[in-house]
Amino acid sequence: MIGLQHYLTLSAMLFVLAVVGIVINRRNLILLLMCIELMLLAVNFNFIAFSRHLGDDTGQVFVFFVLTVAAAEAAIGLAILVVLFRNRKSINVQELNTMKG
Amino acid sequence: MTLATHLLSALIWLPIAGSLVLFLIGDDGDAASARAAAMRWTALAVTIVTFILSLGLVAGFDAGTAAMQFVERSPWIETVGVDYYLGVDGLSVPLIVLTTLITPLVVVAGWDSIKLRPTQYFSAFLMLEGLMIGVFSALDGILFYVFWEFMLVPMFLIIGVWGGARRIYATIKFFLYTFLGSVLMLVAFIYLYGLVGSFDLLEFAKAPLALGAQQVIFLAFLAAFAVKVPMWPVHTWLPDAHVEAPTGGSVILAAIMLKMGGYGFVRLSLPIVPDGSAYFSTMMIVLSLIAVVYIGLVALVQKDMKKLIAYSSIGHMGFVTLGFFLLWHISGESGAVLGISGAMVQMISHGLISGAMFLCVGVLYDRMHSRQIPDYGGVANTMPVFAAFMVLFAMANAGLPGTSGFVGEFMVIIASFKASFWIAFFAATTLVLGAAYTLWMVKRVIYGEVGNERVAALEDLRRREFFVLGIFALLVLALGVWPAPLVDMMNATIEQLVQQVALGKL
Amino acid sequence: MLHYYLIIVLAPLLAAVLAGLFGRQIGRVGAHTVTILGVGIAFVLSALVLYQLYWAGASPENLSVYTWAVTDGLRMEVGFLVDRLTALMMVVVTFVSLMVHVYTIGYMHDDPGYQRFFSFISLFTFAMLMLVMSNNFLQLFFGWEAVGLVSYLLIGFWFRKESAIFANLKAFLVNRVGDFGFILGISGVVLLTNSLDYAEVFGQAGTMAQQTIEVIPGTPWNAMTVVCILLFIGAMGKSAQAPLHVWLPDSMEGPTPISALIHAATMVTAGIFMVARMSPLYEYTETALAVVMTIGAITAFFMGLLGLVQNDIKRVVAYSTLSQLGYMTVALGASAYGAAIFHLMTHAFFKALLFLAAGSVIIAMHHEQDIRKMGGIRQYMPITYWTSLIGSLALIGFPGFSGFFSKDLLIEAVRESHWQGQGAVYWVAYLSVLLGVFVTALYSFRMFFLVFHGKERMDEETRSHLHETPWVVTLPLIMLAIPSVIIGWITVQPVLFGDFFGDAIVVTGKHDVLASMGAHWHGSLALVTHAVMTPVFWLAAAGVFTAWFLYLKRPDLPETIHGKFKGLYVLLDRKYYFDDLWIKGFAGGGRRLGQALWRFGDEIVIDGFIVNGTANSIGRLAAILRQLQSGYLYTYAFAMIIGLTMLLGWLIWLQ
Amino acid sequence: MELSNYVFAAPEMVLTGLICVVLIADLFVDENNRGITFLLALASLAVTFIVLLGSSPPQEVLVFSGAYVNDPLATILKATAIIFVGVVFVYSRGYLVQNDLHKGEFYTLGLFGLLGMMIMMSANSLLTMYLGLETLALSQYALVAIDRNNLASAESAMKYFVLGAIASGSLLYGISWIYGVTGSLQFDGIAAAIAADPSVNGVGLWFGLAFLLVGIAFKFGAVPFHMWLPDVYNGARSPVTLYIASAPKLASLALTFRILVDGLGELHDVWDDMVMVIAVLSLLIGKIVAIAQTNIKRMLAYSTIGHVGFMLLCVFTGTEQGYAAALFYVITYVLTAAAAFGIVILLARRGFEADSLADIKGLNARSPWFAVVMMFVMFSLAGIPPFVGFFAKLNAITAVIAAGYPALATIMVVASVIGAFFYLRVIWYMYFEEPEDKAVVAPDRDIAWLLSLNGVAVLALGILPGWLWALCVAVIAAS
Amino acid sequence: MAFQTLLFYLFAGVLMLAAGGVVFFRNPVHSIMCLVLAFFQSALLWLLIEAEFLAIVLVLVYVGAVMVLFLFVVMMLDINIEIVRGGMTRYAPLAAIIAVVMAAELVQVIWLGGATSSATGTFAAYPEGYNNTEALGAVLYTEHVYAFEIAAVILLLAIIAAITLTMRKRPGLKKQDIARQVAVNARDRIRVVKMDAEKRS
Repeated sequence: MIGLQHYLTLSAMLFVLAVVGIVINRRNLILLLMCIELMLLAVNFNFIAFSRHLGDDTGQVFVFFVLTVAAAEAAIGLAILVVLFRNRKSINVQELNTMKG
Repeated sequence: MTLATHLLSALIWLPIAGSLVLFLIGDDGDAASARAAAMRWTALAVTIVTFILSLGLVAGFDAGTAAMQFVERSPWIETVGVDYYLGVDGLSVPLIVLTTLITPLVVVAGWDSIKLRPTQYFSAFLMLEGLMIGVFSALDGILFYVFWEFMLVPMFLIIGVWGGARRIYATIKFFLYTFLGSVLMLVAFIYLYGLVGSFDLLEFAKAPLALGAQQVIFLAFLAAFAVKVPMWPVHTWLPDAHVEAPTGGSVILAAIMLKMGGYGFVRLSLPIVPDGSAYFSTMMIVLSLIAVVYIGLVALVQKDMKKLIAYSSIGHMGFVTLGFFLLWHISGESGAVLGISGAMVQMISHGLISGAMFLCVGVLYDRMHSRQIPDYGGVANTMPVFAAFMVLFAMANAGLPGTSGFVGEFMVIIASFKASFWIAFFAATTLVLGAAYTLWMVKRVIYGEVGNERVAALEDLRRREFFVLGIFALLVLALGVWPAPLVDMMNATIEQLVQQVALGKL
Repeated sequence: MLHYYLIIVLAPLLAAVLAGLFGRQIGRVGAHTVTILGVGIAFVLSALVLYQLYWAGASPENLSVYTWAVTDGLRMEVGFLVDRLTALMMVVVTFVSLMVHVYTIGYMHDDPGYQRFFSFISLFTFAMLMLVMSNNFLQLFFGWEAVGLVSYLLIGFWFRKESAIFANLKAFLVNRVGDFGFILGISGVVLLTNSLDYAEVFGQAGTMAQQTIEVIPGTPWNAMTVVCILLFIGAMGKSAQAPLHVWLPDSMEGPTPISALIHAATMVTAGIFMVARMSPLYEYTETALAVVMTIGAITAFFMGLLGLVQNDIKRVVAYSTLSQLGYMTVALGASAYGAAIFHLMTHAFFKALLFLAAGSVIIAMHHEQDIRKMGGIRQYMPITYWTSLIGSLALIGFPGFSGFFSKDLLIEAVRESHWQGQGAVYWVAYLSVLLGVFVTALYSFRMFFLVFHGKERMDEETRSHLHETPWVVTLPLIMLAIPSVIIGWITVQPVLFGDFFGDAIVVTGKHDVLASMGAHWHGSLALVTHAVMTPVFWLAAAGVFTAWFLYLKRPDLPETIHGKFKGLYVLLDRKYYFDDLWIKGFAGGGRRLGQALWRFGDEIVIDGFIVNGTANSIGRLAAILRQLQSGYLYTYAFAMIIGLTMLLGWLIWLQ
Repeated sequence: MELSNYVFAAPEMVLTGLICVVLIADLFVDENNRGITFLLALASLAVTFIVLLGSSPPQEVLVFSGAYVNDPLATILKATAIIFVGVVFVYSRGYLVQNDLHKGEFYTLGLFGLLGMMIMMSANSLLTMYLGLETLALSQYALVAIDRNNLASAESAMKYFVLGAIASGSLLYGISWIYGVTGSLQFDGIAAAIAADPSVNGVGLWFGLAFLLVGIAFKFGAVPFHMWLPDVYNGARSPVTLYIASAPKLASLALTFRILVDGLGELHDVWDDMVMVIAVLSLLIGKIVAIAQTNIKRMLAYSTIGHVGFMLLCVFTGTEQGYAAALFYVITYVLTAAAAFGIVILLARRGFEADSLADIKGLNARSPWFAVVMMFVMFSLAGIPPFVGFFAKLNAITAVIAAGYPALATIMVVASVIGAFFYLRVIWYMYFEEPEDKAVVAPDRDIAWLLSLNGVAVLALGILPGWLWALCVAVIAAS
Repeated sequence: MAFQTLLFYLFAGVLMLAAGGVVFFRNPVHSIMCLVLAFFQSALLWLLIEAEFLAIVLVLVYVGAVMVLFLFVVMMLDINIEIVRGGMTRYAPLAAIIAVVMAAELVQVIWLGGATSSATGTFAAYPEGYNNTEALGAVLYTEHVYAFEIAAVILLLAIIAAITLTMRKRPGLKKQDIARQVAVNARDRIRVVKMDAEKRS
């Protein structure tokens, strides 16, 4: 019987995967943004699962807002990405270390 | 709002106000300009007025009682229970007068030897004076701490801006050393505040404390005061600071700032944590004796005059701490008071002597821009008058009877013999060591054939320098020939202190 | 009388201040007039005081001048205790000082530091008077150190001379070593009596003797013994007893009048005076007396020996001073305080005389001091010759001269002091004083002959100018010669056996050797006539003869003797290596230790390791930690994730 | 939906409206008189301020069905935030003009950020809190990158964005758990749920708590979630750094108070240890690594981390005294930091970011007065009396000791001694060294006056801290 | 309900694979495609538990808008795949460990929390005639109106920010200013020059 735990576990796995993706990825920044999207997806899973479990719609409303904000975030993130690319014809994570120490 | 009732405030804020005025007006970067001269005169006027006011303190002081006098109290930060609380007793008054007395002389000493931003220089000293008087008269923990801590700032600048080659190392070392010490004191204050509910130092002294707490608090205080005094082994900032500081800075540092450590011991450590002090008294005595012997030997081999005097200062302050902590080792009915008053006298007299010694070095430095003993020799040939002063102060530094240097040492040695033969034995080595390093320096600097053509070219004291050193000489002799007034002023307070401490809190 | 005393003390001080601070204004004549006036007044009044006390039978006075400080029930005062002992010292001091003042006019005639010199010696007179007139330990210590200061200043008077400024530093420091003990002694007194006042302290002497001090924990020592020995250490410093004697010979670097005044007549006797003054305490502790006696004996004999190998005219006299001081100390040890003081007095006169005579010779020789470069001076300087002859005879104790009475009776007293037991101390003391007589005679006349007789070894140029010195020089010689001759005759009776000192000196029962000697005392004349029977006389004679034989009859012998006893000679020449002990041993050792403590203790351990070490390690830590801030996004993210994981783990597994 | 909602939420509403006005107005002004936008921005701030004072009830009021709380805490934080955003604008203008960055967007985004802060300050539900946080964060990302031709800015913006996204991701994850466990998003609801059923207070709740802490710590810039801070401070143009370094700290404090105290106050003895560890780490790492810095902005960034440690330790105590101390600390810190960055901006010139330590050498010779101001600031940050920083630390330490952690207090003071070193180094450079560039410091009158006022306030508030402290205590008591 | 269970595992499996693809594919375009797939799977999973509205929104907003935006950017920046080629950071192993630890923690909480744990439970079916969209809509504009307004602000903010950062005025770009063209009058264009008809003699 599929229950709350299955959904939570699913979201947990997604979350961990997203985290791993952020940490180990040496490739382009876009991938980071996508991992973040994954993370938010995991969150949404949680919310919906809990909301359904509690029989309380607030959780789903929250998801609605998360989606909104995520969209905005993505927009700004990509904008910054573009700016960065214009400044240094690359979006390689490894070249992103002019400031350190 | 009469002067009589607010004398202490006047003493504190007059110099500070003067300092602000000087700073805000500033000078045009030209030490010779009329504007700079006007600033100098202002500074001198302020300090002299302060001195005259402080005489009022002496005049109005009732030596018969141990109670606080000239008390001023008004709430400052009600929400935290911090008051603007001033008052003096027999321990503070002499130190305050010492301060107000030394500062004008320092101003005169720096009169035209300071070329760089003179006005800021004098401004810093005025600030310093006010703050030091504040420390000696504050009876509220936070007020005390504010003066105590902020005092570092002008001195930091004085050493850093007008200092010698390694001034930055020296001044930062000085600042951090002392800062580290005093923050621990602050923690202790706050802890006590938790018990008492106010920062009133006198309340602290009344608060009951378990031995464990007392020990910890004592150590916290020790961190602050031992560094200031300074006691071995936390003394190493002093030689550097002294060597790098400008003459005036060294004088203030040696003459007054070091005294704050001693003052802290009698004002805070002994009354607030008597049993803690008792517990650590043996350690304190040992450290003091190490300071006397070890530092004496170290002073012997110094090549730099200022460093030598700095080390001798550490040695002499060793006597002060020794005198303070004999109390618990004296079986007989009398002796404790002798030790403490001896230590107090030692503080005052060391203030005068070390100040004078540093001024002497300053006189030479202004002419030859060297503090190295080997650069000199046979100065007496070209500067007989100076030589006379130098020898006098050297003798005073060696504790010759008839000079103030003797009084404190004599009392402390006698008291320490009452405690134990060996304490007295090691304490008395200062007779030999003190004479050795001081007079050996005199021999190499003052006596002998003219060392080199630069020495041959030296000119003797100018009137200004003669005036300053003369005043010091008179005071040193006067205090040596007749210390009674000073001693009487402190007796009542010290006796009361000793009773209170002997009683303990357990 | 207080006013008298104040004048006595302050007149020289005032003179000193005037001559010192206003030397330029009042000029040379002014300087010496003022000071001589001051000391003169002091002398006259002292004489008056002595007269009052002895002949007019006034009673001793104990006056307080002012309270120096009072704290913890301890009164520290300045005051005068004037009894016959004091008065005697006052007269001696002021008289010799006066003579020296006069003499100085001539001696320092063309010295730039003329005024300074007069100021110093007057200051010295003041200090010495404070010392002897004191009625408490504080003031005693004041005078004690003050004379030390002045001697420091005067030895280093010619501060261009490296040797001089070395000598004065040495003198002061060695004295300080003595004072180190002295102040401990005073502290001990305060510990036991809680008072500094002679009267009170002596009053409690009995109880003091009952108490004990544990210098070494667990072994209680008699408090009185400890205190007295500590005080005596002070005396050893001032009175140059071995091993603290090393400063005295070097102090001859100072001008001769100083040698006469300070390092022969007065200051060096301060120690003797002090012990005599403390007799009420010493009487309670035979141990301390034994120590005193031994030290004195050693000094008396061995320092005399050193006199034999010296060639500097003043150093010869200096060593004789050392040995004479040894004599006095021995007498103290034998509780023959009277004898000690008596010898002190006579010695003051003839030793001052000898010094001034030597000085006179030095002047004539244009400041040449090596006796090997002298000889046959007698016909050029008759007065000096005769006066120094008198001095020498007095020194060796030739019957009839002042030295004879004092020394002869002193030795007698030592011999009588059986209470010391027939033990080693007794014999060491007795033999050394006895043999000391021979040695004294030998070196005194060795010098005498080498200087005044024999062939003239000085160069032609010097000899051509050789002539008697001016009256300001010779007058004091004569003035001092007179007492050197007669003082013994007239004073031996009262001083030694006539209870001159009264209560000033306390001697208890069996210690009182003088009393026992007094039993068979038949007056000065009898003593002189009996002298021929005593070994003392013959030893002295032998000494003189030996000197004559070696240095006039067979001047070649000394060399061969040196050759024979090389080792002994070197030993004597190196002064038993005491200087090396002090200078190389203690001074050098102290410096090396200081260097080590500074370089290692302060600079390496405390500053380098602890202070800057901490600072640097924090700095290094910072440098390391900042590496974490790699600049790479994934590092940052990783840090966050680790943090998150930690928090989770903590919550889930630790809570 | 009744009107009272909008009455109590008036400040946010008004500000939103005014932002739109500024936006539109900005379209019609050209490069040369951007001053108008600037003035409009200031004006809207003023208006908002007045409205705020007008619409602040003495005790707490919940509106928007519990999503919005209006209480004294919110009011004082908002007031301070508004003031300092204004200060930032004033300090920044000259610099922006000099560096061709004087766009209307700077102000607009600044105002949006302020709106975000205000939303956070009076958020009473996790939802509102999250949205406010995002508003603030997004506008900050944009602000950091506002200099489009500057690589460093873009890079730091990217880092800030990614890390910020991760942080808010984990915050959300935590929120979801809290919601799932307690079934409520409102702080009072959460507290009630926990109080009602002890079994709720279990691993699940703590699990959410941990994720929330990550979000909070990140906002504050506490170790180990501080990595973004130095790079962003360093990479952003000075005015932006000033903006980020000042007002948002107030919002972070609001975030902390609302979530940890209002919401999860019951769990104090669960989160206090974690907060303590985070705080002590921040304290030490911040103070120590700052020593190794040669760039003022970077150094101040690390010093910020250190101060954050102090604030969190105040929160850690869990006592009202501690909360008041934290409030006092953050307010005074913002005051001081504003002055510090103000000086950095002041010294910068066209195309020259005066942010390396060498650039302040001999400032005393160039401009004694501003040297003094900087000295005040540095001593205040170092905690030397009688500057305000000292009393902030004093209150913090007092609270910690009162809560029974004297050892912790010792760590705090020792850390501040270590920190003193690099503040002293700034003073040493200003006073003991000779200037490298002799260029005279000639700022516009407005910034000169405001900066002087700011510096004097650092001293004055230190001499008379009583009223502010009393205010903080009262506010905490009333909220 | 075995069928649902089957579907759940199917969708979940695909979802995880897609997510893994997002992380591990080298070509960003492939990653994006995987992400799209992942979103679709999620939508399906949400449908399984009757959250239709959000499922739809996810597909519309995300797949429809955000993902397209991603693709657009990727294309626009035409990133050279070769440059960004390259494996994992040197943290990879450590990261793996961390991942394992974190997963362990999550499982600990979710599965081993015990019966009291709030993570256990099932989804009660909605009552008859329940409309997810309607329900959400009902609260969205009443209870959560404040949040809704903020969301609006955020979107506005995002627009402004994006424009600020990316919009560039190219210098030297020739533009037509109608207002000025209209406002022009003859005098500005032609000047009538008066000349003598013939030469003066």
